[in-house]
Amino acid sequence: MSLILKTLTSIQSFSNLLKPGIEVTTLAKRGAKRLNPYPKKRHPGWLPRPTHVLYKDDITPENTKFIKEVVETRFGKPDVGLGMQSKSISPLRNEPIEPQTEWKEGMRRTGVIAKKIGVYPMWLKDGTKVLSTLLQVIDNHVIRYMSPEEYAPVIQRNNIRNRLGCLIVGAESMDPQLFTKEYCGVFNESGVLPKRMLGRFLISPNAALQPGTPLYAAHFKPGDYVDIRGKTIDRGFQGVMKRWGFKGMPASHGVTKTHRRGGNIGSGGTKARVMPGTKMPGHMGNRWRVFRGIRILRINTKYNVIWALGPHIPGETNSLLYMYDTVLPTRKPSTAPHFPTYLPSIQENPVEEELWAEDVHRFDDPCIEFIEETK
Amino acid sequence: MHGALKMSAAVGRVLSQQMRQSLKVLKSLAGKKNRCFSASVPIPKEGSVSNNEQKSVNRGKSADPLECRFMYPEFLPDPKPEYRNSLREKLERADMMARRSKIDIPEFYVGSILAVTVSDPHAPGKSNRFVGICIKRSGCGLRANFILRNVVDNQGVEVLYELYDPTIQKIDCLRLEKRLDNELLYLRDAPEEYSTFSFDMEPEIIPEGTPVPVNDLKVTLKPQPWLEKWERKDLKGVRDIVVNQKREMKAKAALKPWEKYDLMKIYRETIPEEEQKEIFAEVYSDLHNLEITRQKMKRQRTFIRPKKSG
Amino acid sequence: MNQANVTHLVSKLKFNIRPTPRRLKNKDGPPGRVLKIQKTLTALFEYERIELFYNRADEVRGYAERLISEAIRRGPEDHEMMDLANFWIIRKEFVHKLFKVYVPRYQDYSIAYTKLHKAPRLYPGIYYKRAVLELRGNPYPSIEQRNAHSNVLLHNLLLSEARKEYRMEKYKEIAESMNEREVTSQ
Amino acid sequence: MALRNTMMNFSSRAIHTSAICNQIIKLTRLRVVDNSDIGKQAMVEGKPPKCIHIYNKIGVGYIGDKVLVAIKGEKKKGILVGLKQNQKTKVPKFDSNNIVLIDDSGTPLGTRIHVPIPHILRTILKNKTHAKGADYTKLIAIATRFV
Repeated sequence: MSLILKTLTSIQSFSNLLKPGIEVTTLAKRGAKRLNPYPKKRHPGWLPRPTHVLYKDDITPENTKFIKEVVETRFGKPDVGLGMQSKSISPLRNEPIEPQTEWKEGMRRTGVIAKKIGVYPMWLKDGTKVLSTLLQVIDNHVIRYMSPEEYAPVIQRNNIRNRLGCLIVGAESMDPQLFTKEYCGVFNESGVLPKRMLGRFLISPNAALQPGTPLYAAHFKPGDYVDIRGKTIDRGFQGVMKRWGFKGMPASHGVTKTHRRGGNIGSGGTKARVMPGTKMPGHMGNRWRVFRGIRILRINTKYNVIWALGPHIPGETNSLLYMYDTVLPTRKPSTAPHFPTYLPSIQENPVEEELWAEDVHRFDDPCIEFIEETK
Repeated sequence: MHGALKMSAAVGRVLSQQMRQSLKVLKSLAGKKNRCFSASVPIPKEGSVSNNEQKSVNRGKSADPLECRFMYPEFLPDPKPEYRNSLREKLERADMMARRSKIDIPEFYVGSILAVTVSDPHAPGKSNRFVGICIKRSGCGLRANFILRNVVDNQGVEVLYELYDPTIQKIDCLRLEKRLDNELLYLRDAPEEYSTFSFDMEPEIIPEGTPVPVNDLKVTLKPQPWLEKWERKDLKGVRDIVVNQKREMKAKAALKPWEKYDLMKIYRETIPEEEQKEIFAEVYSDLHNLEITRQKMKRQRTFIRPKKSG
Repeated sequence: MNQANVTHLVSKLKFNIRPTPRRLKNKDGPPGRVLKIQKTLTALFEYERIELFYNRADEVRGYAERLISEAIRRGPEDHEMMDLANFWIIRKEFVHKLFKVYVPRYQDYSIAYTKLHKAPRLYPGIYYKRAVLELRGNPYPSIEQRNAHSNVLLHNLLLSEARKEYRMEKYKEIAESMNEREVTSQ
Repeated sequence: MALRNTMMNFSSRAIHTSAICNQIIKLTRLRVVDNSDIGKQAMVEGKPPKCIHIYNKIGVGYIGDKVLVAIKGEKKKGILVGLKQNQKTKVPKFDSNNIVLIDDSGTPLGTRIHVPIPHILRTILKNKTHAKGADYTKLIAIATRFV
């Protein structure tokens, strides 16, 4: 018996040798079985806590004025609020790097952080009405770049060696007094004001950018497809009808007290338990969701606004979202995008103020007319 | 009578103020004949109209940009704070002005009679014209829309149009007037003659600078059943609504007399004066220029016409 | 809602309001809510500073501000305004106070007419948040006590020293640049 | 007024006062708008046809859909040519639910339609017509007016 076992193990080890390269140990995927997994509350190890408890400092008015003056001389005047990029040039910022390589298919470039500012209709050239969501690329700067060797995420995908670097992008400049000293230290390298929101984008090392580089809406082109990741609207504890779209039960015909309930959740017998993933009442919304393959209809380069097709981008109005090139294989761009990003200093011709996709009707175009078919 | 109306409109510009007055009377007489109401319907007298005029806004340009809110209510954003964003509102207004520079969207109110020409891929000539009374105006920004109602071949027809839809080729205001209510949805339950308008109606011209006339016509509803509980709506344009005792009691129970005093409810429904000033200061000059060009065009049109007929 | 109401024209309130009204739970429903607000509003106009539960204070604050701003806009001659004041203020004498005292007081205000302070919760007691609602410019001593010796606090001392240093450096820079200019011009 | 109220009370007992369902489902009363004999008679007698089946998979009739109606004890097919329910923009909405009676091959029973027909019906009926099946476009030919 033991002999058989020994031979078996030797065969196994032999077959292991035949396997190509890397040893794969499978880790249980957390939350994979859940339909609606809880949001991960893991704080990145390298990122200090941003906010502290605000208490009354009793700072004299002269000193408050002095602090404001110092911040302004160092970072420039605060934004007007209409999404203009702050014109301040940080003393630490280096010259933007020239693109070292041409774009090739399969290369990944950075994304941007955008603010959802509303929804309104647009018309296509064939007369159909579509709803578009307005996304404002709000004061985006590159904060830090981590090379593939340096970048070690908390959850590693199996044991495959990481080939992608990580670029940290920040959005919406804030008053440094609102943050902790440690958090403000994160922005020393890039020399920009502390940002309200930071985002992590995995990029190919060729697409790396110098810290302090601003990102604009012209990073994308109209007609491109993007993925948008945002936190959905928090709807609180909801029943099955609202949360999962159940039908409910009749209003009358002898039904009592079970008009909006889910009904049966499983049978007894051999498996007398509730099956995992059963749709039941619970907390709805406030989850990170990715919406893939959204088309860009129009871009305004003055106010850095992107019009994306569809009204159903996750999140409330005035919430921040991540936008990056789509991962859907059929919707990837065939022509070169702005690589590694749109840099006005490098670009020969500055882009126009309004960029439109081909099939979108511009508001200052003449009325749409249909031509009669001639047989 | 049509000829007289045309002539009076054409010559009216050049004539003296006195002559104008007399012509106005003549025109109002002509207008009465044109109306499609049956003889039993009382037509508002000249005096009653002028009483109401004092409240209404002066036509064309007004000294105060704030008065624009009656003429262009769609420029005010949705007051719901969850949906508001100053940049989006600004961009939306810019798009609205871009569209307005391409198509002449006239001043109109609920109760005005409009003719809308749209490019329609289904129609044989690829364009379609509909005439009707505006019974509702809603939506803000680029979503602004209005409903036209007419009775064609004894069949009530209603069409919903979007104001900024690029397939709309032309919007004509055939008769500019206001009614007593903000919504005329009760015309669905009124006799047909109140919403019957001829498709080849001539546009009526109101002299510049006069306020928009308010038509204080009161309709009588058809007997029940109705589409809505009209007795609860506090309608000014409907003559004595009579319902049975039970419905009367229920209507009384559903009354909310405190709502007109609810200051915060009103505040949450409106855009404050300061914000309105900002909004209209941005678009006022453009709107004003468009208004002037439209009036010029109108004048040219009216001068050309007699030559054609002659 | 979708379209703004154009029949009314209102002044902007100088503080952030809640997007939705509170129901102010009571057995009479919406009329009961109105009665609650009427009572509190009258008390506020009488005493100028009241202590109550936070929810009710925050709700009444909007009504008080709106009533004063309407009174400033329309004046006592307006019938609708008088009707409005009589509806919200239960006791007649405070209608007079509104037009004779508050309207002149708040005529030129560019800030909110009222102030809402969070107050400590009573212990032991009901677990509701409490607040103090007051009309600005009232005769009572201020609730917020300023630290009279704030300039001798350590961080303020350090900051003022840094400020002086910063100013000195600036002056030096200016002086140097002036000197350079003189040198170049000579 | 009191007398009128009592009269109203008395009369309102006989008629139903609930809002009319705007959707076309089974047992919805429809209005025949062509001049076919059976349709005219039914409308004159005050016995409008009842919808007893809708030839689509939802069971709710929309503009241009074929329905089966019970009219004067007979089963006839009809096309919905105008609806009461709210329509998309630029598509007219009518004050009554109108049908035109047709036979199995799509030929209308009448020779004239005496109410306006929406333009969009041209496209809808064209798309529904198959080379070998029923030809619905004949209906367009007998219409007198379009909106």
